[in-house]
Amino acid sequence: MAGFNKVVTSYEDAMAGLGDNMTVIAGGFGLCGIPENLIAQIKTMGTKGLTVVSNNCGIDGFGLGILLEDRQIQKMVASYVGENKLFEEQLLSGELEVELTPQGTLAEKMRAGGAGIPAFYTATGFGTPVGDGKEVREFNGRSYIMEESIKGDFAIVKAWKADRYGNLVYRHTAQNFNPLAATAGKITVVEVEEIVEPGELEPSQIHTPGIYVDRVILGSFEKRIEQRTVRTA
Amino acid sequence: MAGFNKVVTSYEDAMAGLGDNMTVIAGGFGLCGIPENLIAQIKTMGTKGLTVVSNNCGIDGFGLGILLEDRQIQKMVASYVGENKLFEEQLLSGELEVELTPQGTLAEKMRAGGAGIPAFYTATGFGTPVGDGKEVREFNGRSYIMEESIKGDFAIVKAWKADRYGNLVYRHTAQNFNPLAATAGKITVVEVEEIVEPGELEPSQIHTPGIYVDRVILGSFEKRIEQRTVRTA
Amino acid sequence: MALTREQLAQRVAQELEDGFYVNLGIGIPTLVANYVPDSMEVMLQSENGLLGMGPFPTDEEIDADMINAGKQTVTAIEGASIFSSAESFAMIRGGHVDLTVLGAFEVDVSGNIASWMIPGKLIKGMGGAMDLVAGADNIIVTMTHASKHGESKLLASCSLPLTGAACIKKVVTDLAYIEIADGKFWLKERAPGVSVEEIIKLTAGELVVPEHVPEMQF
Amino acid sequence: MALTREQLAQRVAQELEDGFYVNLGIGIPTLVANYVPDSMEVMLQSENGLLGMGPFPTDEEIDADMINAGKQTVTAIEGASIFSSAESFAMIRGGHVDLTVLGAFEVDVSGNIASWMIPGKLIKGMGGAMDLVAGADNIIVTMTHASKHGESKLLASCSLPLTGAACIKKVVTDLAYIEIADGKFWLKERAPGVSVEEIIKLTAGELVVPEHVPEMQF
Repeated sequence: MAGFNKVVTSYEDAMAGLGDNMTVIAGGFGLCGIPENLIAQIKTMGTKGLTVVSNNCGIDGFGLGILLEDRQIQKMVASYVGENKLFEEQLLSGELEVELTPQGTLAEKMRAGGAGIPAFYTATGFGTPVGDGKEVREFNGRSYIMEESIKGDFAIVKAWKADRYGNLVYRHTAQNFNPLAATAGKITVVEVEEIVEPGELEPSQIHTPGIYVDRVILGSFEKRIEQRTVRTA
Repeated sequence: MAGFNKVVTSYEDAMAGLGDNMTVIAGGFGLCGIPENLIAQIKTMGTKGLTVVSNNCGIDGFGLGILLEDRQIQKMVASYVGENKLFEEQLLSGELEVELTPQGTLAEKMRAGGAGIPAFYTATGFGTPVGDGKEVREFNGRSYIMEESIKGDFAIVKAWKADRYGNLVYRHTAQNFNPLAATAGKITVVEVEEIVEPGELEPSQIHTPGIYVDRVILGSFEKRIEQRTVRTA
Repeated sequence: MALTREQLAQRVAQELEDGFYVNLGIGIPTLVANYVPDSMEVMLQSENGLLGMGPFPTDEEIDADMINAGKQTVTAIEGASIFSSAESFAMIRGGHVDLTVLGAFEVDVSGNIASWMIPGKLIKGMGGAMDLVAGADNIIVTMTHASKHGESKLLASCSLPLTGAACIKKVVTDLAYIEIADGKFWLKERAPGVSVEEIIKLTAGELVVPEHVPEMQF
Repeated sequence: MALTREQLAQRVAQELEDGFYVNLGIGIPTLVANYVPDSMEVMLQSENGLLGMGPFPTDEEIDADMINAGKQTVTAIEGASIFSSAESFAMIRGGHVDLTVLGAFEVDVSGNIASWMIPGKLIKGMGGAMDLVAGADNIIVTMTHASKHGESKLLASCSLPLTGAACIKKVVTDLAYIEIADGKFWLKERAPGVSVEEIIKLTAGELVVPEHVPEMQF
């Protein structure tokens, strides 16, 4: 009964099938909850012409930032890309295209993509450059713009724990975009800190039901901190 | 610091402000996870002309069915209303209006109502009576209809546990429509089986964050079973 | 001989594959769960918010907070997850369920299905059926081939209000297994002992009949 | 004297109410958290998915999986909840947050705000700002009244690309507290020691000045 054993044991297997010019949706916020080893595997594979959908694009030398080094990303869909010199260079030189999307709209586009909703209306961005060229419609006297959903050929996700069914739980604010990305990939690959026995995860406490997940791999994580801020005890 | 103490101690206080001709969104699926005491309180109050949005309308003598006895419901928005003689009578006599809505569309309308999304597109109902009079639009060669969101003057919700902040967890499949209803009420009232100390609910395991909740009341529940089915051990 | 309800479920179960997520409608579809081969693992989705539906509970296990979409008390299997109705229909609408099995009043050569409303009779509602047929790529309709009065349920065009348009590709009736493509019914298998002539007689929509129509194997 | 950053935060904090859910933007808005009156309970929302943000962690408490929208390590208070970005913006877009405080480059008499993009300079992105201004009913913009070069940031019409249209009603600058209504700025308070003339001089959009303009109280 191989049925629901989604665990793979190599990063090659985890990302098998990823090809040039595909769309990859990635979970994470800043460097928090990013699928760092799956990103590294994409670098190893050398896949080119990628459209990457993620709230941010990592930093120089870590996270999605490393995919800029060999110009693997052709287009980035993100809400904020401010932390990356290489990004800036490639954007200014025209090598990289960027589609800035408000953070809430980006999250909802991923959710809608996974949920079979091709488009929705939001007030976010109406009257701003984000609304340019988009359909405007009034509901109850207020103007909204139509936003279309996003789907990926692959979704890459970082979770805390998984079972072999692909059921996932996330840890603290490392949840962020991960459960949304997980629903929106034709192939959804998840790396986790721990693979638990079936039945260990309480059914009503699972963040991402396994139906969305195709492959699970056990990883080890650097978890780099972007803004280390402390108080004195 | 009364700030986030949302606990009320009487059902009068819990439903204070409910008036004639208001819209009430109710959680529950069949008789599972219904806010049975809040419904009973609406019966006691005698509020009339209500629009009730709920997947079902209870049964004769229990759940939302009891609001039919004194003709308190003017319009029902539901996906399935098959278990209720009184409902049938009032529907046939024209006393009761019903707007049948596909179950998934109903769930999404509530979520959208709470999430500031005035409308979305779905393939559900296209080419059927549900699509009549609704805008049709094509995305990627497929036809979808536009569905508008739903908001209520009140949302009535049944949860398992709450803390004084209004953070909620649901038990098993009694979750169903409850977290969606909770987001879509101008005033959201929740009855629970247990009120726990702040901090007892693990932050990342909360189903409904307290920001959606206005009032919490401790109840005791009959939890009637509609279709008791067993196997022999 | 026309298939029994149990045989219908058995034939439908042959369409299951290892690792499938499956939504079974009320009635005959529910019986399919009894015929999952031992060599296979499938997970049943119940649209009220349960993935990994298990058998009915024992008297001791019964719990009012644990029901399926038919409002029956159920259990959850190991590996199950429980979620809201919005999440449940995100799965369904988003096409994540591998197979949906449901009953119908009528199906036609265009793949339209009517299953929820008979004008003049009391309307109970569509429940989740419209979402299920709109969301699934792989749907099996299972029903009797004709009504009690001998009227075909496989039509050139559905006469009743639709549940979904152009969405049905496979029908298992008590007489035949039929596929729908290019605006026609395609006869693929006949029930054991049922003649091709009988199937032709009871199929109102255009039916393509190959030279050899194999019997269903059980 | 123009207000310091700390004083700006202090003045904004006067708009807090007991039981408010508040989203504080990066920069001066973040400082508002330091001036919540002891008599009051407010809950801070961080749009990466945390409701009930607490103080920065100690060295021992630091956790890479626990950050705020500014990507700083934080803690959670008792009563906090943690959720996905979709849920977080459902709260924001749905108008459930009681007060949003954010910075800006420009605000105009129509309540437009520009805060995310200066053409010709590198564009970093709007992050959650567009959702925050679209979703909140109650927004306070806090910024300096004029640029370093003495150019007013309170305009007849924003010159920079907008973050949101017709959404700002309250502005706290280092010189004044101003409300926006009926296509005008309304001067409500002045910073201690700042003259009405100075505020008039540095306000480019139409400013309604009452006979008596009280000083801010701290």
